[in-house]
Amino acid sequence: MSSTQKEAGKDIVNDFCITFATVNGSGSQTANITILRALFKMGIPISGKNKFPSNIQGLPTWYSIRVSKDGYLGRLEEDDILICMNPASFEKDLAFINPGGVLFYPDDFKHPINRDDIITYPMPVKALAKEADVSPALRDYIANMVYVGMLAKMLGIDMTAILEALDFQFKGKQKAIDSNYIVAKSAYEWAAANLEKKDRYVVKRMKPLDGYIMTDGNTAGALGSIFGGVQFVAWYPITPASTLPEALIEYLPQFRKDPETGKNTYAVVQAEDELASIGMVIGAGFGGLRAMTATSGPGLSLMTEYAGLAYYAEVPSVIWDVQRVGPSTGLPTRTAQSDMMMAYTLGHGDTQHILLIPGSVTECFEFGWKSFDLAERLQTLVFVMTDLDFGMNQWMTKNFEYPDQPLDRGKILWEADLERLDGVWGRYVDVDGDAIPYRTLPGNLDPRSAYMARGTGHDNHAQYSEDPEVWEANMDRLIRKYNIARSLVPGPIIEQEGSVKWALITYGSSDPAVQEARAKLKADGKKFNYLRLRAVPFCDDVKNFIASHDTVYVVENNRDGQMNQILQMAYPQFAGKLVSIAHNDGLPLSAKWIMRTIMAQEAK
Amino acid sequence: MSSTQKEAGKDIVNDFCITFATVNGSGSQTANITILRALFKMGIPISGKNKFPSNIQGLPTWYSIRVSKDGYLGRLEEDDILICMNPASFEKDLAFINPGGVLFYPDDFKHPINRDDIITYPMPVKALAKEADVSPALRDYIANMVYVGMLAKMLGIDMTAILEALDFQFKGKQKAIDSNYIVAKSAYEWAAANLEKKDRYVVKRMKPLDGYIMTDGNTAGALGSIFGGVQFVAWYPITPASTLPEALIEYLPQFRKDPETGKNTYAVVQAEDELASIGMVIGAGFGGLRAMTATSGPGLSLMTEYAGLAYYAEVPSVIWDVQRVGPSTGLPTRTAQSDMMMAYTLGHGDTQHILLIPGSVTECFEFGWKSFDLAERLQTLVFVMTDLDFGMNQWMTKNFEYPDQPLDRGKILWEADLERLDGVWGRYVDVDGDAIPYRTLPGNLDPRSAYMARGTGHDNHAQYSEDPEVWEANMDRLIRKYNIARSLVPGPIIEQEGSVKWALITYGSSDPAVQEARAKLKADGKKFNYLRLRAVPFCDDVKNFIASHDTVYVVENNRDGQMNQILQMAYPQFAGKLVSIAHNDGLPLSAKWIMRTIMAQEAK
Amino acid sequence: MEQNIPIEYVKGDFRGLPSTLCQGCGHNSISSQIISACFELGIQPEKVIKFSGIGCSSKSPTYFLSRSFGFNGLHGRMPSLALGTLFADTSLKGIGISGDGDTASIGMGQFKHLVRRNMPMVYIVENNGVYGLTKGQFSATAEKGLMLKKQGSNPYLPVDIAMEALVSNATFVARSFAGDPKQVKELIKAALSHNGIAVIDIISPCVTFNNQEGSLHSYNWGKDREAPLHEISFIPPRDEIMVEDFEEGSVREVTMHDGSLVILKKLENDYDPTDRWQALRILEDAQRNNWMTTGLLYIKPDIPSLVDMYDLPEQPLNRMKPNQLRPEERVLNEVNAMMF
Amino acid sequence: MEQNIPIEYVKGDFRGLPSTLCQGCGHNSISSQIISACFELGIQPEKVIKFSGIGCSSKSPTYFLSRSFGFNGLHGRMPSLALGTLFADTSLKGIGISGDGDTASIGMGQFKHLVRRNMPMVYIVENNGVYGLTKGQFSATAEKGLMLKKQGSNPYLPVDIAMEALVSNATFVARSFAGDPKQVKELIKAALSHNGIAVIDIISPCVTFNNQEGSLHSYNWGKDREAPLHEISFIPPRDEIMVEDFEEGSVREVTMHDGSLVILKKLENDYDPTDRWQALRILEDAQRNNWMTTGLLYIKPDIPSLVDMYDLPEQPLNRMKPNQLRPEERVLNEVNAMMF
Ligand SMILES: Cc1ncc(C[n+]2csc(CCOP(=O)(O)OP(=O)(O)O)c2C)c(N)n1
Ligand SMILES: Cc1ncc(C[n+]2csc(CCOP(=O)(O)OP(=O)(O)O)c2C)c(N)n1
Ligand code: SF4
Ligand code: SF4
Ligand SMILES: [Mg+2]
Ligand SMILES: [Mg+2]
Repeated sequence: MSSTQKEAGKDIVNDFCITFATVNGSGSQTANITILRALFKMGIPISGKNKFPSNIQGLPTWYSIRVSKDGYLGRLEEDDILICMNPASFEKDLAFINPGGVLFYPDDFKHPINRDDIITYPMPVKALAKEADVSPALRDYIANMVYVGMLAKMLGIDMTAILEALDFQFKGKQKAIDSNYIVAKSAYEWAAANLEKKDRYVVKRMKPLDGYIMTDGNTAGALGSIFGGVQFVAWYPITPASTLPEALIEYLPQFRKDPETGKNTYAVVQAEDELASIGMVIGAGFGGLRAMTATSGPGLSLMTEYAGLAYYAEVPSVIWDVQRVGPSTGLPTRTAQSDMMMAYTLGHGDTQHILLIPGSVTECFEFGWKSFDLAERLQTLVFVMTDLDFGMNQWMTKNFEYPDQPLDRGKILWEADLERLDGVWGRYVDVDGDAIPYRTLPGNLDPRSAYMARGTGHDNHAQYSEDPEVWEANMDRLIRKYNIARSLVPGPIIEQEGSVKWALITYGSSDPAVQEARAKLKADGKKFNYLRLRAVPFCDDVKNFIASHDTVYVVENNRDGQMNQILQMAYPQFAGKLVSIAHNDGLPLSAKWIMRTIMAQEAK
Repeated sequence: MSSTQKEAGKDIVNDFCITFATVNGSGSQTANITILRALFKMGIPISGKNKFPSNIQGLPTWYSIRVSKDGYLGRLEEDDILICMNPASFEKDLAFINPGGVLFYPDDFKHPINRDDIITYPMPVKALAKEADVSPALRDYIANMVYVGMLAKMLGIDMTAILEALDFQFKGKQKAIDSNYIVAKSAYEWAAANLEKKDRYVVKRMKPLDGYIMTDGNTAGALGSIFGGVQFVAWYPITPASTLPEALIEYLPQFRKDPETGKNTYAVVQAEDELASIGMVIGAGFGGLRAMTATSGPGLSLMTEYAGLAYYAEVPSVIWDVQRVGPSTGLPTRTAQSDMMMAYTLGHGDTQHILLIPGSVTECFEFGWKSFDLAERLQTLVFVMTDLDFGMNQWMTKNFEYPDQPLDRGKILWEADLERLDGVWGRYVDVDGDAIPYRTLPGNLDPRSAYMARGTGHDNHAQYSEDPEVWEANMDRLIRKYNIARSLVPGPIIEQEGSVKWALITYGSSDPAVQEARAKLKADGKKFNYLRLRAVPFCDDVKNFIASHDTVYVVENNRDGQMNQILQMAYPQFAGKLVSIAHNDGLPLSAKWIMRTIMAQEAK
Repeated sequence: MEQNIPIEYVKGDFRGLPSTLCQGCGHNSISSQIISACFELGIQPEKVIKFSGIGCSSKSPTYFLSRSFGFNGLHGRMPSLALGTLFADTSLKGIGISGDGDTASIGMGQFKHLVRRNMPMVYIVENNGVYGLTKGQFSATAEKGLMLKKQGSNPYLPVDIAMEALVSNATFVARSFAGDPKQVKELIKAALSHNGIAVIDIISPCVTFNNQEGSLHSYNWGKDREAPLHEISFIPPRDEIMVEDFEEGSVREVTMHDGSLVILKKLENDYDPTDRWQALRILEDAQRNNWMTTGLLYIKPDIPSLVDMYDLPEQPLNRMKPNQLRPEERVLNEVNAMMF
Repeated sequence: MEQNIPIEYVKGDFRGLPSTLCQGCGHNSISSQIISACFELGIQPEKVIKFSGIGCSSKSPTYFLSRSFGFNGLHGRMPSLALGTLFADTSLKGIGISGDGDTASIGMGQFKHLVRRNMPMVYIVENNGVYGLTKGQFSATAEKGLMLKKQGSNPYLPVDIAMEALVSNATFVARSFAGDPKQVKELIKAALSHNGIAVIDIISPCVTFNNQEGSLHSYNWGKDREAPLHEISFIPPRDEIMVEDFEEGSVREVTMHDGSLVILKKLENDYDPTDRWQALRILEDAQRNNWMTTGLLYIKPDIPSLVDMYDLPEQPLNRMKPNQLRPEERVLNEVNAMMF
């Protein structure tokens, strides 16, 4: 355990947090990710989190790399090593360094350092950057390579790994690689010559992270969608979702030309707003395309009415909600899991939607393709609920796995099918008793294929109807369909400790912190069984799990304990044993906070 | 009890349902309301419900008048007397007549009457209408007066009461009154001369309904808002809400000229859509006006994002949701209580709104003014949740009562206040410990008054902030404010039977049917305590009420039992004893359905 | 339409369910002309797809072309729905039906952006200056000063849908009048041949709420004030062209993308519908003089449509097979290798 | 502003918080000109109120006029917010700041309807052809063919905000360039005197995402291609007018609603900004020729504004006393008597 390792005197190996405090728009991202990649290349589990302001240039921004030999990827609340490049945040940032921690800072900083319990390394940033043989315009930009080299030296990061990282970053462009590497290298050497290591933090190569890759959730979601056969994307830019469609724009042309004709098998449209992007997507879904959009809270708000239409007219489509902090514009560059209740019930009248909740970046890929199968099978919207933490941060994650099931296009009748049925069909007839009707698609040339989709009351043949019984029967079928979904959506991941009476439930990006908290609580002698939700609605496993415990803590990153509420509504008989462990301040949950809060609850 | 009275042979006095089946756009509304008014004038409790199609002309439409000496105003499922003027719906309509019931129909109808358990009265509609001395264009229109006269004769409605009703309808315009009355009168006389009364339904004068008026909820809401000092209205037409702003347009010029200058103390703007109407209203609320809009489900969906902004920026405004059947466009001319959950949480991120739920038309008036006091006191949105049944149907209801409290404008600082405070204030500072901050209004000329409202993270002085602690503290204050609201919103109406272990909870327009069901169940020996919710969030009375019963049925007019869900989330400890009694087919709940469903539950 | 097996249709193949709109409603006569236009063109009804928003106008797609798919969407947001659907099979002809409230009030944004994208479809606005279905409130095309029961007087200048379309670079803009069925029909035919957005703003009186004497959207006003720019005839590509039938210089021809011809017979002055500039001007004149100028206001037949820009295969996207949609496992291995 | 006690202001009274926008962003120079314009006019800062949507541009109201109230609203939906707020106290001058994405993409509908209503306020679009705050996607004013990193090439024709305003019957329409501070300032001054909607479309380069050589919203392009229609000066009502200072025939004056004068000094040709027709035409020419025509394109000073139509008292609505807002009990008795 890391706590034991932090004993005085001993080296702290592969178990700490490095934070880079810089100014946004200053190009530090390249430097930070270079370090991240180099560490990953050395076989050390890492995660990288960017805490950035909602502007483009000139404000404080922080990048934290967690180095964890045990593979914990959640957020740490304090820093062990701070590389502070920003005078504006210097004073505040200093306070976050753990005692015994380390501060790197440019040697021209005038600020007093009011901590005597940390180790400090001044860096000759200006001088080394000036030495570099680059155009003055780029000088500031690659000044950041100074701290890369210094850190490499002081921590023991291989310069070969740094080089590999730069090579990847600059896609093999030798000139860029060289000019960056040279600076890093000269800083490395300067440190070797001038600095004495006084701190205890070191990195050591571990066995290679085979089977793991490094990426972010939005890229993973985009790629998963591509392997899910996405055909139509409509989107409107919004942080933190934009990089998902942008990844689609990048990768679709590479992977999705028609093998025979070389033409595109997809279309991506940047809409004028989210009212339009959702409309386009639902149109395409109705047309028989695998259609998707990606947005965040404000955009989701604007999709409310169309979501209700899709629910009632039974149109398949996929909506990614890369959640950020609301209500309202809120904190656009901070993370939360606070649209859960909203997405679940999005629309007026009685609605219930299907939510898929990836719990890792590789699951973003998996649910990227699965969401289409579910949407088309169930003829309804599927919301993939991820967040900024997954979507925009760098994670080591398991390799993407090729889909283990063929595309499921659901119940579609083409000309030949109608021929076979003698044209006897009705758009909303429950033929199979599973509450899922058949649909035809525009372009079907059988004269009996057409129907008029509508958000107004309709009968089994999609004809306009205001008949009370018709209305109610249809709405009741939709409930039955939703119940069928329970057995089709990804079930929970359950980890049992045996006959323990306490349990934890969580989901999505809160999983890493909960996993860590659980392991540490266990080490402290408190065992918890564990369930990670992967979808709403819930299957019986969830019910049975709750039923078999006395107290179930539902841990999530929002204010109101929204998943806890959804569980309460689903299982009123057990509502009394569910305890909400929820908070949101824009940052991912930390294991420390979870442990603290659960212990406080237990003490009650 | 009515059931005892329906014994064979005896007259059935003032206790039955009359339904008029006509074609919409045919002007039958005047005739139907004339009967309604005449009965009311005779002191007989009545309610009138219009079941109309979502088109303008030519489709079947039904108007039902419930006559109830006991004052039950809920919907009856069957008709006792049917006046069928529409050949298109004739056959279906016939089936709804109770055995022993009555059918009036034009004598030129060719349809076979396949019932021998009802009494039938053919009416010489064409002949009598032709006799009337009116222009041919109006002839069809006033043909409806034939059934007015016939019915008056056969039931015993005073022709003086009919005349009074016509006088009111035509605002004293003698020519219109006469031409209608003459037709009714001649039909009356024809019936007297030609028909023998074979049925048992009669009306008898009761003591005058002093203290009662007859109106609809949208008119009441508009008038209540006017007495609440509404200053700004933005709206977009939508059934069944439109008649509320239209009543404002009608009455504001009459009642709200500035006494001194004779100028308008209000402005009404028809917006281009609901995205705009809510924006305008929130702008006006921020500006310090009592601002409101009225809409229904689809419009509410479009208001989602602005609602979140108002919640977070703490802007007071009032939104009337006159609910209709969703999801989606659904059944625009049918009633439901199915936006409850949505309104409660409207917006992305963590939001909670205040809902006022009038349980009668006179309460629509009361909450019309109260909503502004609450919105301004709490600096937040207040949703008044009514529905088509209240909003567009005619009800007898208690007189509107003059507000018993002065206008509460909440915490506003003008120039003099800032002077007194030496300019020391902050928009979101919780000075009084009640989580409600002070606000200044645009136009305040003190240089220290201004602030920038925003939906982005802000500190106590409304300055942009991304600080995690600032964010969380502010969001937590909003919860505290919401808790303060519990004691300010109208509390529930509770009726106890003593130490009974079963209870009913309902709200809004489901109240009349629940009241009736409760009385009838009691007569059958099953007593229920009773609570009518008038607001969300709930005060302790609600909690204590639930706590003190074993089984609590939550009765409502939607599919998913939305209020039941809200109660489950509020009181997870009692979630197990809440039983949802919910359904929606577009019609108001009937006492019969409620009784049947509760008895089935009890039998479980 | 090229691949159609030539079938002989009867008019009934293009009919819809009985209308539930008011008797005399302008929208009903437009429905009839859509039926006639499609029948006369011999379009396979299955090759047409209908879209609408919400309103009396938006109900009308139920009343024509029962053999065509359709989607009756949300108020003001049919454009996005249509755009998405039409990508599913770009061989389909889209017909959007909207109202003036639907397009010019709540739908302004989506309408303008659909036009700007040059989405290939026919977009008909059944323009009555009023909200019919919600019983007679002002729409954004209602003229300033119009008085309506319960609403008072309209304080705003009207939106001119044709002008809006022009400014958004529409490639086909026409105005017509429900009381001029022949013109409506020919315009619809031409629009159906246009490869791009074809906006037809049709004044379509609401007999129940806005047909009073002097109202700019009434039958009377239209009958008095309609000023057609030309007599328009549409000649499909398969028909033999007999321009000689027309007197020299008396007509102007426009060749459509699919080879069909639009023949514009001069009335008073020669009007050049390929000059956006003139079109804006004729509309400004109409506004100033209270004329209802009708006809083909503007056309630019050779601009690539939105769909043209996407390099899509001929095979409709919605008929693609799984192997066309999911890359092979090999590709995923490459992807994994790239992720670092 | 008439009732202002004459106070001597210093420029600092009009400043805002330090900008957090990129160095060199066009939006910052517009903020400076707003500060200067208000300072030079001697407007009481408390008499101004600021509105914006969401975007880099929409952030900027924080960076000027700290002593004015403001509301930073929702993306694309500032117009409705402003409209509602301004009814609270109609003596306030509203300044709305929007971006091209904010106005022409998501905000198209609200923008057009605000203009159509002739809502009295200044509406500035800080137009950079790109979404700045979300890091460089195409906005609806981006030119066709523009290439942006990660986005590829823009397939659509741009929205011309000034043309949109004109077609919606705006009563004051101008275009300017952030690189021409003097013109920006004079236009803002004139706009602040206009009783109606005053739309100023200001090309405001985004140095981070759309300032590449040849981009229609870059500084270079603006510097090369700006073609001012006139030299504009604003003369407030209290100043003595010295038109004699100008050479006979070399200027055109426009008298504003509040008595101030806008002086347009002829450059090449005389341009008449009271003719909507000419304005549309000059914009069409600019589009065809790739010019950035700047200046006061159109003005109609004497049309009643939206607020004028409401017959409101001088006392601001938000200062009304309870007895002005709640009718007496007697009135309710009458109401009850009416309900039958
Ligand atoms: C979001 C939303 N708001 C309001 C409505 C109510 N509504 C239905 S139709 C309509 C207006 C229709 O007017 P128009 O488009 O001109 O069609 P018309 O009935 O005149 O043909 C409105 C406001 C709605 N359906 N959805
Ligand atoms: C409903 C909604 N969708 C998307 C966003 C994300 N968003 C923020 S700013 C912006 C674009 C801003 O572009 P523009 O208005 O041109 O302003 P600029 O930053 O270029 O000045 C977008 C799409 C949002 N805030 N709200
Ligand atoms: S109300 Fe008007 S628009 Fe609607 S169907 Fe009747 S005539 Fe047509
Ligand atoms: S990103 Fe562009 S628009 Fe935004 S502040 Fe920077 S330069 Fe200005
Ligand atoms: Mg209309
Ligand atoms: Mg921009």
